[in-house]
Amino acid sequence: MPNQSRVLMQGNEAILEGALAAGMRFYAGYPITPSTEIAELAAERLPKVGGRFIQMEDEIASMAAVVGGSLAGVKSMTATSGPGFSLKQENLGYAIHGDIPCVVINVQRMGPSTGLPTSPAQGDMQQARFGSHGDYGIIALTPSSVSEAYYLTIRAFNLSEQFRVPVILLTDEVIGHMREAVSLPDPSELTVAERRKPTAPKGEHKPFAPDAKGVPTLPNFGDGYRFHVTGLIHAEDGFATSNPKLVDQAVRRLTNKITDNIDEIYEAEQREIADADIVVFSYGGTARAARRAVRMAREKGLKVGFYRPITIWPFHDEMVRNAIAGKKAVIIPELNLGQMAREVERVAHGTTTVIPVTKVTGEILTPAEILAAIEEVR
Amino acid sequence: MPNQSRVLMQGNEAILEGALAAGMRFYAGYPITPSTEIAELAAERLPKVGGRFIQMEDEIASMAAVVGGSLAGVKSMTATSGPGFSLKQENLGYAIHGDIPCVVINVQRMGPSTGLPTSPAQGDMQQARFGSHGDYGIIALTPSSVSEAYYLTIRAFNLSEQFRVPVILLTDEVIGHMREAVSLPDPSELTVAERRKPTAPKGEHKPFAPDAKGVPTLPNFGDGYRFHVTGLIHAEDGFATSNPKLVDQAVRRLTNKITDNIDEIYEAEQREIADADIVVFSYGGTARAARRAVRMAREKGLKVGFYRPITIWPFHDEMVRNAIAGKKAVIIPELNLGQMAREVERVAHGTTTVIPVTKVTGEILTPAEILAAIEEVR
Amino acid sequence: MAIAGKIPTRKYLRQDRLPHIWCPGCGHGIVMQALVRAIHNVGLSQDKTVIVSGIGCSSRASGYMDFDTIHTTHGRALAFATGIKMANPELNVIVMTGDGDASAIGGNHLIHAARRNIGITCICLNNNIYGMTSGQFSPTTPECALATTAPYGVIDPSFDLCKLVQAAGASYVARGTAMQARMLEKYITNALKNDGFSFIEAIDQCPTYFGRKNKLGDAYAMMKRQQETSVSVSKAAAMTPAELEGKQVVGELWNSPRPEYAKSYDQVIAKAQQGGGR
Amino acid sequence: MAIAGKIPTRKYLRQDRLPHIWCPGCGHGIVMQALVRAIHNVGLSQDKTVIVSGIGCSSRASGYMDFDTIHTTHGRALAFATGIKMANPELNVIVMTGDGDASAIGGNHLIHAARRNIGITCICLNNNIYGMTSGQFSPTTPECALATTAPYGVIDPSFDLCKLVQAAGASYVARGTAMQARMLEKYITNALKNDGFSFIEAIDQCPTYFGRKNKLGDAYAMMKRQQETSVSVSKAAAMTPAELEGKQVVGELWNSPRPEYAKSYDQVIAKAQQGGGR
Amino acid sequence: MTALATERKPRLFTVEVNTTYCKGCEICVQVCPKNVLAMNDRLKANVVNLKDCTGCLNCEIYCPDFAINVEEVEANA
Amino acid sequence: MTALATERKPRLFTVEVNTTYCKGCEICVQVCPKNVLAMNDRLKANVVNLKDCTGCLNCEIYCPDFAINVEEVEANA
Amino acid sequence: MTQIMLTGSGGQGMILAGIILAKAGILDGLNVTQTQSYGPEARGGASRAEVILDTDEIDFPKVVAADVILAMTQEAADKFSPKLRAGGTLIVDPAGVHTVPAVDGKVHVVEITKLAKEVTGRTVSANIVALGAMNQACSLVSPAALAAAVADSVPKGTEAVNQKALAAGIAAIGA
Amino acid sequence: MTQIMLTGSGGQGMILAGIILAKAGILDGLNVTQTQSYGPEARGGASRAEVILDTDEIDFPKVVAADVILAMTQEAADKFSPKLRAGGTLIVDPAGVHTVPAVDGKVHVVEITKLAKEVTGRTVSANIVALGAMNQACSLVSPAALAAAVADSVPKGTEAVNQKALAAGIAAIGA
Ligand SMILES: Cc1ncc(C[n+]2csc(CCOP(=O)(O)OP(=O)(O)O)c2C)c(N)n1
Ligand SMILES: Cc1ncc(C[n+]2csc(CCOP(=O)(O)OP(=O)(O)O)c2C)c(N)n1
Ligand code: SF4
Ligand code: SF4
Ligand code: SF4
Ligand code: SF4
Ligand code: SF4
Ligand code: SF4
Ligand SMILES: [Mg+2]
Ligand SMILES: [Mg+2]
Repeated sequence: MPNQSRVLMQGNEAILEGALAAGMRFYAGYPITPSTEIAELAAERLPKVGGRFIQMEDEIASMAAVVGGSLAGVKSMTATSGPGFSLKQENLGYAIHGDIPCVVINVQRMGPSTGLPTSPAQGDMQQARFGSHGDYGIIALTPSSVSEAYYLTIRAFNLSEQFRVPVILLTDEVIGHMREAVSLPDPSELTVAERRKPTAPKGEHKPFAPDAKGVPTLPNFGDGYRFHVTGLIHAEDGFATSNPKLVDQAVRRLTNKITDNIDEIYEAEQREIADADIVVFSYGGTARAARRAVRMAREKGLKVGFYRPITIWPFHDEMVRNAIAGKKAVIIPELNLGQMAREVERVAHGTTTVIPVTKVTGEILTPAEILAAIEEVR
Repeated sequence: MPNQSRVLMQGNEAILEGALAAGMRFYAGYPITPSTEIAELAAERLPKVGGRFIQMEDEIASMAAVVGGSLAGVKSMTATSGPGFSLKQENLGYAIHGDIPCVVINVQRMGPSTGLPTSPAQGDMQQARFGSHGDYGIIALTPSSVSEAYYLTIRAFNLSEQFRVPVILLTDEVIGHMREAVSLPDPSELTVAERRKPTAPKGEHKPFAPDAKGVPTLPNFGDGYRFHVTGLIHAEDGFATSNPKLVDQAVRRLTNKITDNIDEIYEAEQREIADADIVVFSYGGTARAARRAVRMAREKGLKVGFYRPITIWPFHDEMVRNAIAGKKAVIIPELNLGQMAREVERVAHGTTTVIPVTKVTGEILTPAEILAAIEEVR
Repeated sequence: MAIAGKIPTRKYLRQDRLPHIWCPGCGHGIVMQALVRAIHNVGLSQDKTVIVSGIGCSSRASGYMDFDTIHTTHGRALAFATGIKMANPELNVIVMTGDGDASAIGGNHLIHAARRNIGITCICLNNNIYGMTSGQFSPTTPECALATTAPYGVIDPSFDLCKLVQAAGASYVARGTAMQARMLEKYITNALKNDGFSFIEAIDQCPTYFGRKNKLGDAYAMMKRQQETSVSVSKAAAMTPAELEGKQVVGELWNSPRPEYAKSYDQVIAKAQQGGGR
Repeated sequence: MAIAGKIPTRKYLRQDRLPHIWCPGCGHGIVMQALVRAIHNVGLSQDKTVIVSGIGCSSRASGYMDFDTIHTTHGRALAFATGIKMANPELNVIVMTGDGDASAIGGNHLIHAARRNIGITCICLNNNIYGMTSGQFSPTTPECALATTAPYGVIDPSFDLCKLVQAAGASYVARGTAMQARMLEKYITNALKNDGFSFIEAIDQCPTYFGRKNKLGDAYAMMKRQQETSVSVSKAAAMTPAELEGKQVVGELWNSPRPEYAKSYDQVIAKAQQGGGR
Repeated sequence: MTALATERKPRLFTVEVNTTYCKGCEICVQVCPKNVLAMNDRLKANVVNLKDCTGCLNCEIYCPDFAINVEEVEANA
Repeated sequence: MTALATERKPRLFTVEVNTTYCKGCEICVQVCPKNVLAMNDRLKANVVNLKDCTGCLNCEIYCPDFAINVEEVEANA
Repeated sequence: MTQIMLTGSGGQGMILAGIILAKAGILDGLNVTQTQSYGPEARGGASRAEVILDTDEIDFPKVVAADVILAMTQEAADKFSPKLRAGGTLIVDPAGVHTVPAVDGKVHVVEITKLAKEVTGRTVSANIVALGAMNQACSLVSPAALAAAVADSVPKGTEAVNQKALAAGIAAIGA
Repeated sequence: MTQIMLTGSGGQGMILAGIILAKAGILDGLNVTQTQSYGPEARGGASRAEVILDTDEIDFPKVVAADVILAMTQEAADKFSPKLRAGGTLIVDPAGVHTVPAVDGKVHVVEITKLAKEVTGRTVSANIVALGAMNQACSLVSPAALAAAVADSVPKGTEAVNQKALAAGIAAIGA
């Protein structure tokens, strides 16, 4: 086709293409609707660029293999949906605890349990933050368009390498299966972050000694550093410790490396907040309907603003509070029973009324439904 | 020993004895520190009372077997800790979605990942609520003494049967491994709830039609009702549906049956809140240190109250808000990075200052540390 | 008038749930009917029999059968079934599973159920593909076949499930194909009679994904082909590995009763109640 | 002066991590040494070899060995190892696992790694017990033995891991005991030379839990006993199943090279780059 | 069968296709040894040659959709 | 070995026990064919009969704690 | 903004038709979204593709009030025709739709399947015939863009036959 | 409230001793808690049991300032003696503790292991000897309760020998 720069792509396809552009060369997965196209495309495209695809026996093994691939020095990813995301939690926690970069795509479908496999939902929002045991920090990004799915996947890999943390691309069936025009950039225009390698001589490298940002450097297995990785709480040398001070440092660092760098990690779209009485706070596929509703409201002369977190974890308490404090209400439409609304309520500190607009019928929220909620405020 | 009524028991032992007293007759588990004694005692005690114990191949299978056992009509349970709790999440979600009564013990150890297996922690508090994908309600109870571990385990079974929901006993290594005197009641003194059986004739029984409380009745497999259970979203007849109205009903009911009955489910210990300037809000093993700190503070003439949620999920927004609103501060000591503090902050609505006291060194919080936090308020 | 030997299969089905969701020509219906016929042969009570399935096209079978039925999570049917059998050993427990369900994500439960020899009859509807998710290869997809996740042909060696399950400890193991539905019925009948873990691999066809992708023709053509590549146990005994390449051995492959697990537990109860142990 | 044939094992250990945490007399140290000796025999580069382990006493081995090492989650070592090998096939990947780690929670990864014949050498330190968690029975605990979760004796039939792994597709399978440490070294050496999935079951002793609970005497007594109940492959061939009851067959049980999985994937890459597929 | 006869009487059968269940896979057509069945233009199985039916039950057993029911007609009905 | 001798010279060995590593399991004592080792009262292995050592390496190979190191003494050292 | 629904049953190529239309929209420099709805099962049943074409940024990617609906089956016609906006266009294939639902708008009855069979010998090109008819009736995208999008999307070797199908659809509506 | 620590190495039975003491406390009608600390590994290393006896409700179950510490090994003595409150009692077994740490309180050096060996022929009863000595030195529980608790806790058939060990411990401190 002549107009090469704009290509029709499905969300799942954009994710895979974004991953390839970010340098992903190892994919381990297990099929599950509605994420399966990502695996299928990985199987087709990876060997063409010299990468490798493996279909593992289950999601637990997929997550494990991704961690292994990453330690072997290859940017690695997996994709799944609800039930598979639940299964990955233990090894996802391992990756977090071991500061191991990787990207996990969750194309959300409706739960709980097997749920409605082909229906859109946003029900894994809190699970993305708290699904594994113990305390940790994590990054989760949420695209609202196919094009954004492409770019956020690249960003997911970049953040993952920069902060040595698994990054969740928490998308949904709406985005995953929608087709839109994506303007594919020239690879040279992309910013692709690479893993920071140690500079210390081999004998002296401390594999978990943080830099100023709290992030250690990471050699590849095979580079000759002969380091140790464990799921036990470990000191900077990588070996298990129960020294209370070192334990405290180790555990807090996992959260602090995210929260301390939140301004670098966090992204949100804000529209017409300044003069607004009401803010519609929405993310992912639902944000499309919300943005339309906001336009419709503005057309009706209502002063409504729009806040769309693109990074949903970490949650930027301060920025959100600034955006909503003193407003008449903040309306939070989402395809779940108010999971994002909990967070907004938490940071609102009573400075505004938090109105969840929830939908769990297996269908998406419509602009009309959101507009109705807007109009109901007073 | 003469004084039969008071027996020295370990927390894990009290849990198992409580379970037996509640009628638990099937245990499926996989060993993991610091919960293992529960399995070991189950293996020894169950056959003596005609019950059955099975050591499954892993935690996923254990959770599955417990659901199977429950459907076969036997009160069933499993016990685990962090990594195992993560693995159980998918099938726990299945049990929730299928309204299947069962009890899951999580004796928390320090995470994330393998963490510090023998150290106490309270890091799975949010996971207990949000660990599985999709939207649901759940009940989690947290004992602060060995004796309470006994009685709460019975209560866990009772609530589980009454509301047809898995109940999590979220305890910790402190309680699990501590020994205290437990006054064992005469079995006749105990309230033991039994599953509500259908009264409709076999052909007409709708296995997921809610009663006034939102809870369906449940025959045993083998009773002749020939009903169907599925992880797909299902109508009241138990069969998969994608009818938006029915889907909405089905999904909301899972949460509503908990939140609508919160006053029946919720328990908290409150001491000297009325005149207090400061409330110490604490749960589980940590509450022991907190209660001591509150006494010490009172001895010093400080007006400090004590709030201990025994039911930690559902979270009783209103009761907590009433207890803390207008206080100078609410102090929340916990062995994690502020997971309970998030909830309190959410419901505080800015009416008080929320002060988390977190500890993740692998050690428990001491009364002195909590007292110091109390004294620091102004 | 009923034909002599004709089995009233409809009685065992939830007819209000039909037509089922399976594609035209899908072999799962044929295997399900063979199971129903076997249940009738053995005379299992509909009220005392539980059908357990995992997730997959095949696993949807439970919803169509008029028993207590449970459609569990992907790969875990045998673990749920183990709980049912242990909690109430009086129940007849039958598991219906797919090749993906049983041998990919569920492989561990399969070998452990076999090892314990727990009283469950497990029927694996092996169509060599993940049907439900639209055609990815499974651990039983033949090498070189095409699948959506193997666009260049499968390089993964495929499991001989019967061999695996036998090595793990099952006491009854048989393999049949949809085209040999009457034999399948016989194997399942014998399996249901075995007090222990019985495994039946029922090779059937997914014309929609496996057939189409690999240009194998319509459902009947696929069935014929499966029959043609089948070799009976007795014939196979006289064949070399090279001759057996690309063929599957059908028939009763292993039948060696040993103590059923839930019954063995009765002895634990007896011992405990006599004050033994520790 | 080095004794002829003496292997400088210390070079392969992280001596600053010693003494290790294993109990007095625990067999894991003996097996670990056998592995180190085999690595030396084959001449694997310390910089290009990765040791992967799961969780368990046995799985603590990785921390003591001077290579790139990863102590993963319980049961998943082979899945992590598969990722490492696939992402960089140049690395030598060795998995150290326990009987619980490999065959209880990790059973599925074991059979799938074997099926794929991926280039990993897997050493299972089989002490017939969950040592780390203080003595629960494992899938390899012999029937009737006592364990903390089997106070009335184990009723679970135990796995023949070598048989299972062979049925699943491994290309090299051997069994040895700690008492036969030099043979074990030889098997591991051959396993490391096999380009594919190699499995070595190393039977060793947990005097602390398995030994004490079952009154088997001290470490050496346990080792002796394991040796005494061992039968070589050649001898076993002439024995009846009844005679083999309670014995384990030691030696090289299976050695049948076939294409290594990561190498097979090279052909996928070649095909894809030549524009094949779909 | 109510009538016992020493002489082989021709047996009669009914073959009923439930068109709500039938998905048109053609398996019944192909497994019928007597060409009793054929597909109609609505892609459903159709009985076209009932008289040749031997009551072998192939069509019923192999129909994946439980769409076929074969019964014997009483000889003296 | 530097010296080649046609006649069998008695070979000499050193057997060194690292007492920090030794956990007193007694395996070395039991696998030594020459009773070179014995346990001392601190429950550590001790060399009590070095002269009989044949350098068979059993003790080193079977010590689970990497506590033993056997070396040969140069004949002419 | 133009909102289009292509409805029929699984296997009739409605999704591919939607993709082709979306691609044509891109060639015309429009913003496009294409979505589809699944039933609870992946297999069988009704199939629906939706396409939105707009010169502006497209917020909501689903059809709220359809400008054009193509219905290949009765079930689809009955289920989706209420979504047609007043004055919109309903195109039905009489091979599947026996009773045309009453709508407040234009109705074209086009022998889509029959034409496909006639022109290409196979009914699988019906979706391409339909595209030609729809575009001719409603001028959704430029004819050149549509032809190019068809060429880009159909299996290699079937380009010519599909252009014939497209032309047949266009001709069925006439100028 | 009385806070007691029993410290030694794994296998010396400190936890069992703590349990016995706690049981005796119950027999005396006291409130009790008994806890223990593990190292990062389940095996080997130091072992510590803590017991609190109180007439009141016991909030915090861990020892903050010990009234009594029993130390069976040097490592334990060095590590835990700083926990002794001023005026508390430290009881050490010279078999394991070669250098008695300086404490602000009473110190009893009791040949616990030696006595156990002498009286029972086996060192495993050292923990019972220690209990006798501790209780005689500090009057933690009633002698009758302690004797009953020992009887209730030791393996069947070893009751007599353990009562001897207990008596030996008591005698070692004297009246
Ligand atoms: C945990 C989890 N992972 C993945 C899936 C997606 N999934 C559903 S069915 C299936 C494969 C089914 O294949 P098989 O068991 O062979 O059944 P078939 O559909 O071929 O009959 C998969 C991967 C799921 N539902 N749950
Ligand atoms: C998911 C999970 N479940 C359970 C455990 C607890 N656990 C740790 S090691 C182990 C058993 C180890 O047995 P084995 O592999 O035989 O090793 P050994 O200690 O005997 O050498 C168990 C059950 C865990 N760490 N993680
Ligand atoms: S996709 Fe395949 S397995 Fe599934 S119903 Fe269709 S034919 Fe059967
Ligand atoms: S518990 Fe057993 S396996 Fe673990 S270190 Fe001790 S002896 Fe070895
Ligand atoms: S076999 Fe059944 S579904 Fe197939 S065509 Fe015949 S009647 Fe119809
Ligand atoms: S019963 Fe036999 S002969 Fe009669 S229609 Fe069916 S297949 Fe044909
Ligand atoms: S074998 Fe090793 S650890 Fe055991 S006693 Fe001898 S030197 Fe010590
Ligand atoms: S080398 Fe052989 S002879 Fe010498 S001490 Fe060791 S075991 Fe004994
Ligand atoms: Mg299949
Ligand atoms: Mg073991």
